[in-house]
Amino acid sequence: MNLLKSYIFPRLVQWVIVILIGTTVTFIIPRFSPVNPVDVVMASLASYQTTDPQAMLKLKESLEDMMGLNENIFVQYFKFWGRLLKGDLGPSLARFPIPVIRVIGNAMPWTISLLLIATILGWLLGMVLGTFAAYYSHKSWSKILQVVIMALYPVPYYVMALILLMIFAYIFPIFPLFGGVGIGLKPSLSLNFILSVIKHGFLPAVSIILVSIGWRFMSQRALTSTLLSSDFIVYARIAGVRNRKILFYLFRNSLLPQATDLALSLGGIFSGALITEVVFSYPGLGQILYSAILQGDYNLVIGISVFSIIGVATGALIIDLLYPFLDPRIRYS
Amino acid sequence: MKIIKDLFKYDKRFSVGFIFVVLILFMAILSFFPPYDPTIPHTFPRDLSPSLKHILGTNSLGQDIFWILTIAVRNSLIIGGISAVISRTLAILIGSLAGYLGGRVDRVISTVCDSFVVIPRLPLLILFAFIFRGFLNPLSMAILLGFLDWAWPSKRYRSQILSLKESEFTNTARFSGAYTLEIIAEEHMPFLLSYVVADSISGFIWAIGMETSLSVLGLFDLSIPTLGTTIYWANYYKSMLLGIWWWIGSPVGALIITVIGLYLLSVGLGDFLDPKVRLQRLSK
Amino acid sequence: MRKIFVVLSLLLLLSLAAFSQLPPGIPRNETLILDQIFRYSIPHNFNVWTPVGITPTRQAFVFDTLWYIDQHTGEWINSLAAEPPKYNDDFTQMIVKLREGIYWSDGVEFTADDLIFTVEYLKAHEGLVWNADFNAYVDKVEKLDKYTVKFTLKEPYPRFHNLFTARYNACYIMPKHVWEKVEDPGSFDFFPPVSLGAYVYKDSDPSGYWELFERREDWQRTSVGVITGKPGPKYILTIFYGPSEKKVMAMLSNELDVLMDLDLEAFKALIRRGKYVRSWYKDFPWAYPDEIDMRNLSFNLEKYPFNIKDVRWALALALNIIELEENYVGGISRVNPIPHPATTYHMKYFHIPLKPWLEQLEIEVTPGEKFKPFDSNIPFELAKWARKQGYKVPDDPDKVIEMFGIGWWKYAPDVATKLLEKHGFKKENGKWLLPDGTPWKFSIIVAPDEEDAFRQTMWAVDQWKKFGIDVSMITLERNPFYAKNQTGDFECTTAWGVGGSPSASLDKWPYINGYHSRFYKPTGETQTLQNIIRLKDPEVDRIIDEMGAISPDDPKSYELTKDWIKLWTENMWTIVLTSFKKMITYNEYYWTNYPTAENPYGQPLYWFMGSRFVIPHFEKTGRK
Amino acid sequence: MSSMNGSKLVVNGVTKIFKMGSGFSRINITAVKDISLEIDLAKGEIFTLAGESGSGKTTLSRIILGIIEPTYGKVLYRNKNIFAMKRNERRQFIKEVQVVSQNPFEAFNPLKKVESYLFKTAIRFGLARDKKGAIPHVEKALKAVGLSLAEINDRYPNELSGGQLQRVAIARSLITQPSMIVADEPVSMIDASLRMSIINLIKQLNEESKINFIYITHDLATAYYVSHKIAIMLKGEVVELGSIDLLTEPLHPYTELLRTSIPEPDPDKALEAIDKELVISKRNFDSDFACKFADRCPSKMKICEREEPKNYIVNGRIVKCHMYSNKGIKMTNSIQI
Amino acid sequence: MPIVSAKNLRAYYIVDVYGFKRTVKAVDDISMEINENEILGLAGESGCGKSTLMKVLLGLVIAPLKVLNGQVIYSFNGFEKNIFELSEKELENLKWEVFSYIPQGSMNILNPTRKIGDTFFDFMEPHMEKFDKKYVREIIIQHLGNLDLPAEILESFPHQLSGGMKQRVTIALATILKPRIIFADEPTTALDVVVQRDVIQLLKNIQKNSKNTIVLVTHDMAIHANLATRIAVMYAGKIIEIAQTKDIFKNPLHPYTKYLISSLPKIGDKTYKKSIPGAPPSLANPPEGCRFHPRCPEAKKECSESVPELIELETGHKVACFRIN
Repeated sequence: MNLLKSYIFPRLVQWVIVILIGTTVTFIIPRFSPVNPVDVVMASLASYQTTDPQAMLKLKESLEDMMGLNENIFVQYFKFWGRLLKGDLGPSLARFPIPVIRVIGNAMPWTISLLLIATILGWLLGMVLGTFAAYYSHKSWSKILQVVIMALYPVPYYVMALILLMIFAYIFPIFPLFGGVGIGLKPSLSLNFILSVIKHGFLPAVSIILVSIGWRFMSQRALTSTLLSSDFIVYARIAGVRNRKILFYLFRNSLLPQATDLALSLGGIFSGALITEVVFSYPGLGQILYSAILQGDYNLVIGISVFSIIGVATGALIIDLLYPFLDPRIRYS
Repeated sequence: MKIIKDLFKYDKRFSVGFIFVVLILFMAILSFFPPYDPTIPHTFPRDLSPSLKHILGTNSLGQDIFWILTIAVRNSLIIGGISAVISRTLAILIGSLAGYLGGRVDRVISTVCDSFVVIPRLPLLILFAFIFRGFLNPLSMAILLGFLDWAWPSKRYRSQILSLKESEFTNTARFSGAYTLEIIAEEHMPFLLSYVVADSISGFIWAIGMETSLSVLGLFDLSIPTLGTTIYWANYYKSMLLGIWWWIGSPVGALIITVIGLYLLSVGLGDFLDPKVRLQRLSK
Repeated sequence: MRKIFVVLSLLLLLSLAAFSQLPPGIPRNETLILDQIFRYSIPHNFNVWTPVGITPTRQAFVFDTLWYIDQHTGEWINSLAAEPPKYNDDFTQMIVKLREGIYWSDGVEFTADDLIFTVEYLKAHEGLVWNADFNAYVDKVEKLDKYTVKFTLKEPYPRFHNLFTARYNACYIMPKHVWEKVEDPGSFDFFPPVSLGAYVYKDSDPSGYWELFERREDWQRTSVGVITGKPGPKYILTIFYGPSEKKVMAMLSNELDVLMDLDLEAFKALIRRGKYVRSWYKDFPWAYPDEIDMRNLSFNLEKYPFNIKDVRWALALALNIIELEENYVGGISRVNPIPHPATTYHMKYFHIPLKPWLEQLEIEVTPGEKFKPFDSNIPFELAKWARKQGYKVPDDPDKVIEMFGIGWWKYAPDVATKLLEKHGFKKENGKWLLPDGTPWKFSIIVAPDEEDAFRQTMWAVDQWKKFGIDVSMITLERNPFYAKNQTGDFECTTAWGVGGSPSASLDKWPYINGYHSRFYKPTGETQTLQNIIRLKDPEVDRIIDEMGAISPDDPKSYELTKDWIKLWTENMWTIVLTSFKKMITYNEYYWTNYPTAENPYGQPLYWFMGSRFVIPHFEKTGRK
Repeated sequence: MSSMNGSKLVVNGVTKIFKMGSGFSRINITAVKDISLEIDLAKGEIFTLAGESGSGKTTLSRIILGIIEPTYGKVLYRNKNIFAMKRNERRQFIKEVQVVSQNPFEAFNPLKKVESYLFKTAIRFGLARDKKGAIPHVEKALKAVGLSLAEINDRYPNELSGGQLQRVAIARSLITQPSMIVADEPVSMIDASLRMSIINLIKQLNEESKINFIYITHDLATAYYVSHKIAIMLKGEVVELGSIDLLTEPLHPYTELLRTSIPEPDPDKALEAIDKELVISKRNFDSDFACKFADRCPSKMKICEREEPKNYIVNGRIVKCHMYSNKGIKMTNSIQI
Repeated sequence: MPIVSAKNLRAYYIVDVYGFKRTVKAVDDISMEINENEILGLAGESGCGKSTLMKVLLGLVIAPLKVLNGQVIYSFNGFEKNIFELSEKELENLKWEVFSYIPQGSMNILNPTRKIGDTFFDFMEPHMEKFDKKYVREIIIQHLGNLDLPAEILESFPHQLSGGMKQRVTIALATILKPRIIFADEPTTALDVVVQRDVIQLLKNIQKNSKNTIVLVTHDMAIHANLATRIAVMYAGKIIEIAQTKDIFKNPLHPYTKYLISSLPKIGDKTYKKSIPGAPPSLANPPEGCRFHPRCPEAKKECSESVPELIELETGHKVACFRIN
């Protein structure tokens, strides 16, 4: 009861406030965009060169009307919240009148599954390797590992992804060139489908892991080095506790700060996916977000950002609420 | 100077980082003394592989890659440097404001910080880049990046300052009649220094990385050579597909050298400026 | 931990063994794989009547309209209509006779009712495409019999049939029996579509990366079947592979049969490496040269100093077109001095006939000093350069002109200097100063994904810089680029279509009527159509008005078009640079008999509606 | 009354509740509960706050110093609420009430030379204009603690021993000629051989300059040696308060426990075995009993669980224990000894 | 037969930070013997090298600490070896089974994220041939019972225990394998007096029951008085006096020891306690000769010139002082 009142409830309040501010900011900023979504639609129509100039102007007006872009920004803002609370993010402007929810819903599972898995795997791998590298810092493999990971860390994502593709999809055609699953395969629990999903997701996941591992590795290495001089580790080592146990101690005790970091880096799931999805033609949200920005499709940009904000804030919330399980010191006090 | 010499002598990481950074800085300085305007296309035959005449070869535009790269490195360093200065200044200001004032101010600032941490930055950046497209140059890019990268570090500065605020010597200073500002400047800053240095360099690296991402997406002013736009052009002319590895390889290599150099430098400097280590050196 | 790893890698290996691009039951050698150009943002939406619903590629497979013009041959094709439109004398009525025996894919017969329904439905629903057009022109649409429809127009309009005449697209006909039940056309997705083409939708990626079509059993009951008499590939699969590197990789692995367009480098790499890969020409200059458009540098005529004709001429004469061709587009498109695309078809009617006029054209450099700017030697210079590169170039002057265009403006910086000095510009330390003494600076906006426009702009920037003007390039994504064009927020732009790129017909009116002062909008206001350069000229209005009043088939219309070209050229309203080309590539591993320079039976542009009559000609190679 | 209070430091019903945790997630901890004390500055006394770690003695000292603002209650210094002081009043307060902190190694910024604190104190409180002018003040203060400027000049904290540093710390607090110095465990981090010299220094300063000390410690032996009055604290409360001699004959069972637990440096006087009940609370968490000592009190009564004991005056001390409900005089409000 | 004997031990901290070199002579030529069935107190103020000496005796030599000279010989049951010459495996075997260690600052030596029971398992596992959890658990519970600790704590996390409990657990952890020697480094520092009293009692009982050896390092003479059977007093890296506890307190010979004992305050005693003049020397730069001579009121000329040997005066009472000798 006390935990609920003093810990969970205030966290929930904070969660709400963070989402409120974050969402408001993302509502306002896209409106400074130089691109008017109606003009985008009109421009694409203009390139078809069949419609009469007068007819075009008429169409433009009726589109603006239908999208509600003629209204005062405050009215738009309040309407936005009204709709959001009902779970409606409005229509996509560039794909008018398809609801944003539907656009996001289509792509979301892909992004979430690929990036969540890749991010978490990258995080885990970074942590495990970082812990090992710090614990065995005098070993030569540890030094080589460090150099390799550090050299990979700054490689621009696009370049890394393309190199992977060229090697593993073209020179050695092991992995497919595009897509999230084989052509014609319908979502099911069949082995075939699952294998196809894994196969298609493999290179994108590897590229994300390769890029994200660097930072995690380095921070975990630093964290572990500090932990190594902490009393309880030193004591356990003096007592001859087995290496794997010590490694586990190190891992377990760095979990807390790293988990917080992970929660906040979950935001990258939506935005970090962008280049991956472009290069691998992966069916996720990132590319949709990018084109939405270019098309001035505020509703979609806001929609994805709101999802991202809620996702990250919730991720942070969950991790905060999980703290008691990660850190026994909180659980019982 | 002696410090650098000492560091160089006793810290292998620092010396490697230092050599890398000096190399990069040297390139950046060289950019002011090109033998010809390297941005003019068709000065040389196209797609020459590296040779003594063209250290890094020429690209499909008939430019010497090395001299283009010197400008690119310079601009990227400008972007990273200015952005880091802006973001860390903001972060220190905001973080210390929250830390020192405490109470309600702290709560408000912290919540705002949290909110900004949660907002996805890359889309925001793409959007801004998009809005300010015509006005983008290394300086404005640096400012933009700087203003997007304060939330995280300011949270960290806040917690650092909170713990410093609790330290005994803060009390001593207060009872020696020092005002808060004096305490911050004289007592706390020396302690924050190593952290600020390491953190600024990580901000530097972030900014360079972001610039690269944006440029690779083609959202920066493509006529300004930066590491990112150089990669963009190499990509645009399909250097990988055509096997002109020296074109795509040069900016990527420069990026790796810059980032690793800066990182090692930050680790070395951070350790060196660490109060514990400084104490050792202060002893007689 | 270790066990899990072993199991995982085993699974992975297993999955690799089972790897194949196509679903079971779809044989690769029965399937034509086309480059999908982009990822469909709304995959399951075949409602092409909304402004956001139109998507290229698939339009030729399941939709149909009344008439077509093959853009390569200029051939008129009666598709759903049995014959060309019949107007009354004052162009207030148009009668359409429809083909008999055409059926929708669900077995319902196509009749006059469908056409009438389409027009009336679109007229009634605001926000749909063609709604405004039909409301503007159509008074009444009546059924004369099951296969005949009469349109009564609100005012005389000799080009009303253009709405149903497709090059790229046109008003698609709706199946009445489906659409009459639709209440809200905006949110109806028409999925799966009832097809009027030779194919039906079979499957697609919910994420929009690919779409699979299957040939109709009753393909003979479609306009395509009737006209070509050929079945064509059993399946058509369109795939969006992503960045061009990947498209190249896919085609090199024979996983892609036709690729829409590439940048020069990727194109060259592909042609060089792919054993079965070719383009329109087997050899230099490879690419399809007859895409009907042109590349130009256009000025906002309301901005100083671009409102001065001599300044525009000076800028044109300060450009060296030979360098442009060689260095920036590899010599593979035609140079073009006039505001009309230099396609094989149009060159015959406009460029060649106008060449003597161009050669005689004079501009006044200083009072009394005349200068003939046209240089007809340029194609031969280019041929010389191409031979030096090792390309095969014919010796026949006509063939050289066919390959490189009729010629362009002389590179005459001295004349340009005089023209500028005439207006008080000064050159100091190699830099041009405006008459008020400030340095002359301006910028060109360009979208980098418009490959050749982008590269030409880079070149122009360099050339003008060399000439002493501080020119810079602002790269923009397409959408802000369009936005700037529409509001006139530019000094110089690379927008296409300026000056009017027609269809494969001699009638230019539909493409230039936007320049009429009726539609003029000052800089700052959105100008949705053609006149982004803010042209306002009584002579322009006269030509447009005169053309509009007569039938497009009227020979006078042809003469007026030439007047338009001359007027534009003399005034140098835009600097037209080159014609347009498409680096379309074919892979002949599974399919052959693509339209090529040796066998130019139709347009190769499969993403145009007209490709419906071309694809059935593709033949299996029998390879597995 | 006011004239009497004019020379007093009065702690009036002070309670401090800490909110722990960051952001919005907070836990309340009562560090100090309803404490009232009075120190007559004119007397020149050493007042000991004694208690085990976590008893709230340091928190209380920080409240008295004005570093921590109490949740309830107030602290009056010469009749002025120290938390409602104007800027210059506050400065005057700092000048008169100085501090010597527990760990001399942490009391000085390790990256700064120690003498700078001395000079700056002199300059900032207006005793001197510049460093040169401050030299006599610094010399005088250092002399009082048995050091000279030459010994510490140009030295960083880690170049001095703990004893020297603590002397410097005391010297620094002496520069402003304070009426009171709050010394928080000033010798706990000092080497055995130097400990007594610091204690003796405090004693000497008190006797010679009539400087009041609040001496915070868990070491009852040194407290007995040096101070005049003592308050025994337990979990934020004062359970026994009075003259230092109460240590020889404690009234409160907790004081008794403390006293018997102090090992004597005499191999013949070994400690008696202790009942482990006294050490280890049966509960993991804080006792829910009304009396904070009830969970391990050998003389626990039923009432101790339910009712918080009142303060009783017994033999001139204040004892907070139900055992004295009949023997002592019940206290109502403020303390008068 | 001493169980541990140190001979001419010299262990220095050699620090090199960015070219700044420093040598701290923490253990400077120490020879001593530790007997079975005794509690040996190592007394001295902080920085005198007593903790370092203990670490060296444990074979716990981690850079920057270096043993320059000397041996530490363990001898029991026919085993007689220099700890610095043991293989890693042999050393691992000695740990916890032969000697164990209770470190300073025991508040943080238990893994905060691990249950006490698991920590016990982790510590015991390397020393069990067959690790049967159930069986081991019984051993642990029995052991805890001997130390008056409830079995429930095995399910607790360290932060759930009070400081006193934690210290008891640490002691239990160090004694679980019934080692012959327990090295305890300031086991009572930072504990409240009541808890301290309890820990003293506990250590005493452990020693009494298992007749093993405890080496107790603390600066608090009162604790030595209560616990140790023999005391070695260290000053500036050297042992200056070593004797039975009673002898040290009743008859301290070295001036430093004298000061140390006489300056201790007691409740009920308000007489003036003199403190030792001056400050302890820095081990990086100790004075020549007898290291106490700059503070010694009785120093003679030779004190500043040569180093006094540790000489046995009475049985078991050794002292290093020229004045005595």
